[in-house]
Amino acid sequence: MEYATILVFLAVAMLLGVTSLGINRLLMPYRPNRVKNATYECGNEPFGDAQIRYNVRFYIFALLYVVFAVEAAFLFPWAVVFRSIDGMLPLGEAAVFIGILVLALAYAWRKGALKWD
Amino acid sequence: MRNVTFGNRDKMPPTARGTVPAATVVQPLPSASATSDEFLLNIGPQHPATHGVLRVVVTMDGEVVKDIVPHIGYVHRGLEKLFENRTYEQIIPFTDRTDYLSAIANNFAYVRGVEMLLGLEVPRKVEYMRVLMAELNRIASHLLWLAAYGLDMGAFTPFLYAFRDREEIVAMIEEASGGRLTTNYFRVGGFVHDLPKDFFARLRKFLARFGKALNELDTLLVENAIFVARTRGVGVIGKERAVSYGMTGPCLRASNAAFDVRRDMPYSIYPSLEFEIPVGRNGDTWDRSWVRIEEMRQSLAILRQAMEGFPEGEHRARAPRNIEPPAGEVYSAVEGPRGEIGFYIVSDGTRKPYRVKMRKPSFSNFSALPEILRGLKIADLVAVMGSLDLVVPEIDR
Amino acid sequence: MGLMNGLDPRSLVLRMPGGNVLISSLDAAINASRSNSLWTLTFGLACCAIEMMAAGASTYDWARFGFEVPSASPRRADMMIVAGTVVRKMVPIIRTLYQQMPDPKYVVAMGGCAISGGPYVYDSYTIVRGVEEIVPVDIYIPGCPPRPEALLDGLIKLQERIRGQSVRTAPAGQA
Amino acid sequence: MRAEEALAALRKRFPGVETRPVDPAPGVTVPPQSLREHLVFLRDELAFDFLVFVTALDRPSEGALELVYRLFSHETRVSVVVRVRCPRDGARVPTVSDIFRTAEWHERETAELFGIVFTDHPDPRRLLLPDDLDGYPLRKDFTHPNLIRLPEAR
Repeated sequence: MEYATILVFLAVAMLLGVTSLGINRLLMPYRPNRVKNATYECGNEPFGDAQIRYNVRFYIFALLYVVFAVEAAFLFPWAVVFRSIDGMLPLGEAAVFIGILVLALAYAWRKGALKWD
Repeated sequence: MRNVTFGNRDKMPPTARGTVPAATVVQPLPSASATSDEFLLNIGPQHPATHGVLRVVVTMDGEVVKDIVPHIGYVHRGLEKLFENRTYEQIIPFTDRTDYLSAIANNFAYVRGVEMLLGLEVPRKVEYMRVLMAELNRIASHLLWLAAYGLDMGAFTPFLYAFRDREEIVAMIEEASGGRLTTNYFRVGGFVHDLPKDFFARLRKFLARFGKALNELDTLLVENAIFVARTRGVGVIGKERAVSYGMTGPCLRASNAAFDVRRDMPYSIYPSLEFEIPVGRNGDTWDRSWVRIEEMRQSLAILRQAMEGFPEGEHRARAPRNIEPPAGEVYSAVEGPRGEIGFYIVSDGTRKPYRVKMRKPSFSNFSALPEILRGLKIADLVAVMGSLDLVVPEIDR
Repeated sequence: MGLMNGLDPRSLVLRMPGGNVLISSLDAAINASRSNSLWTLTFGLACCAIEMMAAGASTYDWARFGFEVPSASPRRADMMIVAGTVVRKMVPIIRTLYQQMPDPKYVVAMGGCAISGGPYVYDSYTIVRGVEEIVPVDIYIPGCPPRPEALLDGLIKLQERIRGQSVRTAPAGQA
Repeated sequence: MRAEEALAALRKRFPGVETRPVDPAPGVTVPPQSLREHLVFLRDELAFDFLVFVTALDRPSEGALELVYRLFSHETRVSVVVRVRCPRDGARVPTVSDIFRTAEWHERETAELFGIVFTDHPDPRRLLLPDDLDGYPLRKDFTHPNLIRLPEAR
């Protein structure tokens, strides 16, 4: 198993990234200052702090999204190999997999996690 | 190609003339208390949704707006002080630079006020010309509102179509007055010069084409399903509250109030023209938009009537060379695209007015924003502010 | 002349059997790309802002010259068109916005008010007589308001100035 | 309620109704103390529902500031001008922002441009002027280093 090619591939990738950023760093006029690095506040002095507390419902929605994103991620490889396996087994497995997650969604819905305001 | 460096870019420009003090840093506002999850959101002077430079500090609870504190004055040029040191003719160009979208309506109100002071009668042809220009200006102003409002709501196409039609009107106004935007076309007693020869030919061509184009714009934005979903029932204000806040123009007529200066305080030849006053029923953001579209259709009707009945005659009355009205005061109001534009002129018999107070619609319309927006979501703030059709130098003067 | 519009004439085009070879100086390549994609910070103060919008709309369409994206935040803006009357209450804000723009940055003073205070030079207690007292200005476009063509002409002049720059002495932004 | 009834009721209530040249609207001068009471009467009894504007006139020769409240009735299409005379310095006038909501901003602007104090105003902050500008710009004797007067034409 020649790992060398992967190594070379990795090196070229790294090289590409570093050189492009390096050239950029060399050529661009780089003048940071306090005001330039301050947060943009429509022209005013920034006030208040960024780490404010906000309602938990945003977090819950993000969680639910992650769950279904991961589910979709798992379904991709399954879809790729689906045609090469005959029989109903893969379909059944996927149905169970999706069923569990739909159950989770129903539970979240009942518990009122999706209630917005 | 010579090698160019931009002068003394390194050091800050010398404020040798000393007119600019050290940076008067705006003191930061106290941030909301740490325990509650409210926070202050600053929609500052430089922001696409504010249509100019006004600042709104919003107290937010999550995404719901709890309270709004507007800050204005970022284009306050102190015009009313400036007017006290200008003769009556010198003031005319300043009137159209306070609200550049309805420069003609401002000229109209001011010049009519001075004519009332002088007791000067203007020829009928001048009255017809003024109504023609005022209605053209109203359509151009509403088209620009449509363009900017489309951009605010995320639709880029209405901007291009509205500006295409607006350029035609602006070209006509420019041919007549010499200025695309800040026309300075009116004079006490009439006009600087007569309408160009082919003005009516171009106007007829425009009227023939614009009816269809307006329907196109209407379906493009105001009848658009997403637009209706975002504006129907949003930002409602009742008739009594709107009148109490001094709102005028389309914003007031959207709240089921048929008040229009052309009907309430009739001036010029409007009593002899037939046109309806479009009135919205429930005063929400969609009604404010619908009223403006209908107003444009009414303006087309007025333009046709004014064109048919256009009399012959002088384009300027015999006004005295140096205008020195007798001591007295007058309030002359005109229905601008945004509402009642009024000039309260106090004269003391000299060539310069003793005091000129400009009553501008955006000033009162904008003061109602905190009440309209309390309890709505942050996305509605952009929708409601756009529907008020604000012009900032008119608020700050 | 240069192959591409705006490419520096110093670049050579060699006709080789296998196809053309383009040799250009580093400056020319950078300046061509920089001058043909200037993003403007939407900074409308008063009447000139409407003429700026007209320049951006379908009839005059400054996208033909590369000013495609009017960006609302200074972080992505290359140039700031000060369009309208500058007042003393606005001074700290203009300074902050200018300093928050990444280098290289340019300022265009559009209209009489931004150049010298315009019609409000006399008898106004809040006017700033010219935005050059606050930020270094590159291009002045007179007019009250200047026509969209005048704005486009001014911006094209700015592009020509940018093509004359060099990486060694790129415009130093403000500290 | 028609225009004549409103005008008649107005004359009955205010003996000193006078109209100044050129402006047809009847004018009434009231002392600051009874301003609120008169405005409530005008709004509720005579249907003057629209406060057009609030401004002031600086009369340095008489040492007075003249406040001008212009009202308009959509129902009777009649205008009326309510005037309040107050001393040039230390003028205190009760706010009417709860009677007419538009007065809140108009009063704030008049306060900072003329130097009148509107008592128990809900939000007496500055409205238009920069924070570092002291003095009252619309007074006739206002001077400021940044204010250069237009030279007189010969």
